[in-house]
Amino acid sequence: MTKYFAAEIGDTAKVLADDPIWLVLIKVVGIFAFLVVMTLFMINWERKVVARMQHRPGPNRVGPNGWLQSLADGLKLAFKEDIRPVLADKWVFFLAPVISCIPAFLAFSVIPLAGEVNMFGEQTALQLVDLPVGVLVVLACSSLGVYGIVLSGWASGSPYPLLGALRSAAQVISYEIAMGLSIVAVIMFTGSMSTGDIVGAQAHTVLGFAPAWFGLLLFPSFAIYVVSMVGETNRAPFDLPEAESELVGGFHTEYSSLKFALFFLAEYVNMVTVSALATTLFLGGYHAPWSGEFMNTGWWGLLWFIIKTLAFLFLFIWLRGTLPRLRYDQFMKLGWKVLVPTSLVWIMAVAVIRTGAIQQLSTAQRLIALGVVVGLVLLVSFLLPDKKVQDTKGVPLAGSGFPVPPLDLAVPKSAPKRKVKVANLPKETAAVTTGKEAE
Amino acid sequence: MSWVLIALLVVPLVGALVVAFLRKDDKKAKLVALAFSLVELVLAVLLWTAYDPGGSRLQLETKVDWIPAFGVQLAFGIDGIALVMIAVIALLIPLVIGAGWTEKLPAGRSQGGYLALILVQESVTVAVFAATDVFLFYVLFEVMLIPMYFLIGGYGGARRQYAAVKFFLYSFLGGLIMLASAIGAYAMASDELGKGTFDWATLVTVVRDADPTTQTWLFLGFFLAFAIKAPLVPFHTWLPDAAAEAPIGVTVIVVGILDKVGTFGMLRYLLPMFPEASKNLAPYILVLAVAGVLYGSLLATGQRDMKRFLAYVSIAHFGFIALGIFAFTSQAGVGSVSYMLNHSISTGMLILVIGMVIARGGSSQISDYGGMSKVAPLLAGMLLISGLTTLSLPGTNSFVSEFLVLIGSFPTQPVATILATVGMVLAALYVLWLYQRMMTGPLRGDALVAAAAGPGAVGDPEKKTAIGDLTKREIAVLAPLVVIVLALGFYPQPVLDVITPTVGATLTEVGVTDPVSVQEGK
Amino acid sequence: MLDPYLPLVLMFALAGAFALFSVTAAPYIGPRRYNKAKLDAYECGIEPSPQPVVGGGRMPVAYYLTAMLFILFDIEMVFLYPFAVAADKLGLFGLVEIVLFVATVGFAYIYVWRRGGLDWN
Amino acid sequence: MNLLVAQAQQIEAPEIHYGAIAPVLIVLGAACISVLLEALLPKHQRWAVQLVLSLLTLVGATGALILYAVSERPEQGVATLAGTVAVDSPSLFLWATLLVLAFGSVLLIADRSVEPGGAFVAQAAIRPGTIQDRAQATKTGMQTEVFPLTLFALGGMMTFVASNDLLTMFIALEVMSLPLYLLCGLARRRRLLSQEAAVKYFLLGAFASAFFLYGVALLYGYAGSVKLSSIAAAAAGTDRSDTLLFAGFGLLVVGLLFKAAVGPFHAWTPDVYQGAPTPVTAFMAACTKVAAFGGILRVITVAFENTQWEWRGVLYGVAVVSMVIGAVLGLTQTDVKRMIAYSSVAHAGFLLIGSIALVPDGEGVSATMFYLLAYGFTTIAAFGIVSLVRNSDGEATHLSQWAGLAKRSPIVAGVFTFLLLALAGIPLTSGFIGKFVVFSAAIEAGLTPLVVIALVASAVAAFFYLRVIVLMYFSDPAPDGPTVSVPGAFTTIAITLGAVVTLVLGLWPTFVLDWAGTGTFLS
Amino acid sequence: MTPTYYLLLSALLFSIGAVGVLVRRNAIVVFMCVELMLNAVNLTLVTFARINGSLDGQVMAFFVMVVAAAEVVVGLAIIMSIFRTRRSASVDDSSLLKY
Repeated sequence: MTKYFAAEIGDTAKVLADDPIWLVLIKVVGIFAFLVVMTLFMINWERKVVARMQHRPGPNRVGPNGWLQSLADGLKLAFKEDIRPVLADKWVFFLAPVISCIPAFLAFSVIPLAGEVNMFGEQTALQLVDLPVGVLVVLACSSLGVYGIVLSGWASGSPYPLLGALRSAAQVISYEIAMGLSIVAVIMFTGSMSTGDIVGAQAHTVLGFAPAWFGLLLFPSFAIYVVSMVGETNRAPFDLPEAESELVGGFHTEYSSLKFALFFLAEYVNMVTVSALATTLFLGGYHAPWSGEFMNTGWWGLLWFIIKTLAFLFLFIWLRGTLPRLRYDQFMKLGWKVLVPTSLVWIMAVAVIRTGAIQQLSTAQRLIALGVVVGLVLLVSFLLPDKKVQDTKGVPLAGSGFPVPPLDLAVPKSAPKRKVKVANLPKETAAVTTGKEAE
Repeated sequence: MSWVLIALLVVPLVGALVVAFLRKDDKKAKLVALAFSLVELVLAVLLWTAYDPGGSRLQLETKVDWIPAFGVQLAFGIDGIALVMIAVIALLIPLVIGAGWTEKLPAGRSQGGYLALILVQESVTVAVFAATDVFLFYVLFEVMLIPMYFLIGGYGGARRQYAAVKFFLYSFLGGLIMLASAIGAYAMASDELGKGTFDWATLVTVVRDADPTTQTWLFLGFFLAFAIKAPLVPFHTWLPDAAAEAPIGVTVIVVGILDKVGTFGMLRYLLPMFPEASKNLAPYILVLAVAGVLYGSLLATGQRDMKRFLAYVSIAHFGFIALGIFAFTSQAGVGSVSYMLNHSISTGMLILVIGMVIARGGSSQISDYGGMSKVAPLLAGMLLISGLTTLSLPGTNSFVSEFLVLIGSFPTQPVATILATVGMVLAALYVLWLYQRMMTGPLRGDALVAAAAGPGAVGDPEKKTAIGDLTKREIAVLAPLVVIVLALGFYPQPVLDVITPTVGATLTEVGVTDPVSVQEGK
Repeated sequence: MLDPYLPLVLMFALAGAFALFSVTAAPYIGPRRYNKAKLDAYECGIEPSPQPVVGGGRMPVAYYLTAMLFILFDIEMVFLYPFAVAADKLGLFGLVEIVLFVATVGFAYIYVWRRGGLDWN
Repeated sequence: MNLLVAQAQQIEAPEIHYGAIAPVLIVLGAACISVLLEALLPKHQRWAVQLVLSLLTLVGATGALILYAVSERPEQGVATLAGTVAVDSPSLFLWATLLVLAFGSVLLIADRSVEPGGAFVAQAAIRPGTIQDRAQATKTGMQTEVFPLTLFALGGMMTFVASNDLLTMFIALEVMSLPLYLLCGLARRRRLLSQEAAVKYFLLGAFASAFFLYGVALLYGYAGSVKLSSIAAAAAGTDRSDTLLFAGFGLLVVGLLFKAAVGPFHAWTPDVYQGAPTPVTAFMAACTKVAAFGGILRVITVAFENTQWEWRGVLYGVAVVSMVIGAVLGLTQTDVKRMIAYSSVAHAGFLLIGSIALVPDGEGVSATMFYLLAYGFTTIAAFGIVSLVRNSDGEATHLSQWAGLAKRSPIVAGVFTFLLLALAGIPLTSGFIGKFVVFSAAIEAGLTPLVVIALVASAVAAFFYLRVIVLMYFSDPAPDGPTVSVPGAFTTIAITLGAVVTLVLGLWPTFVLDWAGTGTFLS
Repeated sequence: MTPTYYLLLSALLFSIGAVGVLVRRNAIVVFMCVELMLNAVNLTLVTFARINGSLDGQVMAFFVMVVAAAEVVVGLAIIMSIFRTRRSASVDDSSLLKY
């Protein structure tokens, strides 16, 4: 292992490499605590900010100025009845909250909270690990989190959770594409996927005053990331999986007590994580907005980091307070037809520009390369007007026969599955046997 | 003069093409087919005159490259044996066409198709005898099956499908095994000469010196094909079915001509190419040959169906031929070859006559006939003549051959010869018994009784008019055969002159010297 | 020198222990007053529509379509990341390759778009 | 990842011989364009445009191939794309074969005269048996995606036969298989059967590619590289564990044999041949076989020639099993498509004989390639004929329905008879020459007993071909038997092409034989 | 940790997948078993990459992932189509095609 990575190990990773085990343990517990506290804080903050936006006081009873409200809610949840529906799949129902919770915490491990600090006499960085594939860890964890959602809906044995889980899964994976693509440009500039290296690459300033944050340099990527991070975390205005008005509670309809609390926790931890990742990737991480030593070393980094992260978290709240929920088709359209193609074109453009800059290409070569990209853009923009071609000759694909709740609320006497069998099978058998007889 | 040989191949094909377009008009088709077959006969006569008995081993050769990658040529040429066989084909085909003039084909079949297939068969069969390239020989050997397959399967009797497939598969399998041997020989040649070839003359020189084991295996490959074709006894079961189900004209071709490819192959390929193996394995083959003679004769005696009877008679005769070939004396060899010719003529005649009988009585069961000489004396006479030549009565053509085989084989294979002689006795038995049952005694069979009772006696006018003595057409068909039977019976020399040098050359290639010096031709 | 992945394992263990503890403890901490209505699937109070034993049977095809699209684009990303890391060193060759690659995926994307694979109704 | 960066510094742009790989590039490029067209054209124009594009592509690729072959081709062939693709004489021969066979297949696929609207369903997404399905049965549209799918499959096949390392081979294998899986499920008639065939083909195909891949992995472990030449070089040294080598070889070969429908790995063949739309069956039977055996030949010759004494016995046995299964089970079939499927299993056995006949001067290779070419044309024409015999339910494939066909349609029966004779290996057909060259190569390689078994197997196999001929000619037609459609121009061309090539190669095989024998694999 | 263990593990996984394909009847489960086999191969490839000290194996694993994904897409499409028709994904129910 040593030999393997020694040559390429990043600065932060080098610092972290000689952490003693007790320090690692402290960091693990610290990060865990940080995330839980952030969750409790976020819930309260969210309620207060939204209340302020709606000209009402918000929670103000429990604790000083109502700031312990979420802790009280959490404790209350623990003493609520734990229900498992009879139709649920026992073990999957049981494990789904766990599956959803673990990756949420895990993803945060690679986020750099601050640069080099001295903890209890050990020189270390305020970051749990700095892996060469750090960004991938975050993406992987967010993908794994989807399993918790899908399995919870599937295992509940109930229609609303199932639909909620499907929507949620579809949503998360759709926006994960956009999110993943938006990161590519950053990696291209850094030449590394280590979060430490990425933050390091944003440490200087450009043009004398502006911080070299990728959020400015690669603004389209940044914008796409921000949009998709909201979609990825199922937050308003993209909170379709939990849309109370449509799906009751979405995938966690059947969950109660601490299991429900775990989903809640996972959601807020995920919010914190994506915000922190946004900070890391696009806003220079723990660096102050200026270069130099002043307020820019050691524990100061933590301050900048938290400020930036909170800014993103505020954005989440702000969005929730101001924007109405999208329709599902609008939402998917935004993801697949706007974010993904824009990302692809942008990445290609970045690749061309960067390669041009590095290779010192001749003008002709640059023009050709640019031409290719422009051609691609044109192709996409010309060929893709979302003109719905009405296939008049086609056959309508309706009447799927899937188990959706009946419109007239009449409860069918027998199971739809059996009914279908009785109604359709003879016909099919007939079709089959005629085929058979013909042979 | 080598164009004659090529013309012999091409003319029937052209004829077949023309006839195939005359499917609508049966009459015209028959006339055209007959015309082409007569042209073929004329060409065969020309070929005979062009052949020089004292000349080289292969004559009138034509060679064109076909697949140079494998040294395969379109190579044709004849020796005495091939000449005789080609001649007999050319002779029999017009007779077959003539004999089948009024034959009824199965519903929905036209004379045009039938005759076209017969002409194709004629061309391919001539080519098989004329091929001097082993690959080409194999190709034709297999291609020969296709028209015959359709002739049996399309125009035959009730179980024609079974018979056709059985015939095809037997021969095809044999051919494939032969192909393996041929490839083996080819591989040997390409080792020896640096470049592979299938040229017969070249292969002979290469393969004859192969080590005994290889030679034995290669020999067995070829032998199996020929043994199936000729039919030797354990491989014969396709023949009775094919003969019984095929229409009469086709039976003539199968029994009279196709089978000869087997014995021809033994002489042309087995002996010169694998002399050592031939000699080593000869005792076993002789066992098969004698078994064939006895088995064929016995079963012929017991047959109730005339066509199956013919098949078993042929099996017996092929036993004789094989005996002559593997006795390794020039007398026996010459006898065998002339037997091949005479068997074609005499059995061909017998089949044609029986065909005429069946055409009248509508049945091929012997028991359906009796006392026929009263109604059709001429027909009865013809049956007697053809029967007598089949049993090799002195004075008929077969006698010369059979006699030569027996006296030629005796010095080397006395036991086999004596056993085979039993076959002669049985032949007399079954032929005469057949004649007796059908032609003499009281009238039997509805049709015959009706015919004897005079016109209008029985309700079925069609059958009644059919019964009668030979028509002029039938006489015209049989007359040449009678002439040939008698002519060759008394003066076989022209044929023997042609055969003897080739047989001698073959035996020289085997490296056998005669125990008794009977070099008639030289 | 610790294995760089060890902290991750520790984090996993902590989070896992916490989550497992929560789900295991939940039934014991809270009250247990079950009745049939509580244990039925929740459908806003009406009697639940019968469901297959586990998992709600089949899902609308559109979701499968989305899943397939996701897989394809995810795989595209799998290739874009190594390229991005090595983009500077790969130079022009890498650029041409990646443009071709994206173009190929783009064709499929256009196809799916035009065929309504991205529409949600 | 960082290690990748380290290695990336050594990466240099590989040299690409565009001339050499132009045919593949044309086919794959056209496939992409075809997808675009599918996206952008209105429905009523698609069929015509796609067809023209596909045919132009095939012609263009063939043109590029000829141009390269006659002008700049080096004697030994070139390895291009960083040595992953070898363009040598066998590659060129197999490419040409694939292109021409694909031409015939595309014509069959495009045909809309025999079945109104073509053999493909208008919208595969509609469930069989529903109202919509009944409605679409009367429509004449077809799923024009079959054209790009065919082109992709063809591109995969072409890459497969030329791939010089196992990873490329694996990718090519999938590129050629995945479209085929889909194509199998698109039949217009008997859609359940067709879908079932697709599922079976897919599951077993994926299973087999997993085996192939595991073999690749083990060989990678053995040789440290998946280049065929490296494996050969590694096998030449003796210090490594042979377990990996032979386990890898075995698994690899299982995957390949599956694709080639050989011997005990043929389980999918009859089902898929029967269930798939007939034009696709033709395409599969002809082109997949060419591709799979092209791959087998290259792998065996380039990577495993040195170790042939270790594995030869196994493949020997496989060939025997394949021939026996094909010949014997073929006897019991009552469906003409299944029958041809079993015949293809038997033929796969014959081809395997040629593949393992490693004669020093490469005759086994050229013989097998010739056989592939001959077999491909015959099969395409045969399936073309099968698609013509129809009743109201679609194709009448049950043998009893073929009774007396010669009376209804003597020409169709005649051509089919000829093709069956070619499959049986009767002289004057290409099938015979193919068998001949393969068997001579095998005998020279010392496989005489195998050849004898093969000959017996071909005799047995001949029986079931004959049975069809017997049925067509000598049986009385069933009263409500099928009719023989008058084929449109496309099917006619395809059948004629197949039949004429079968005849011409039976009479004058020299040109193709010479061409097949011009060179050996680049190693 | 000896790489051999990884090889053994991957062989085991591969075998489990192979047996699963042979004994399971649900098309989707069979399909998942195939995916398991592919992933076992990936493990083998990566292990050998480690043993051989070259990156080829890892790159190959990438390609295998791509192929597996493509297979998933195609396979799901096919299985879905028959699944919707027959309301069952059992391979045994697909029995129109028999000897």
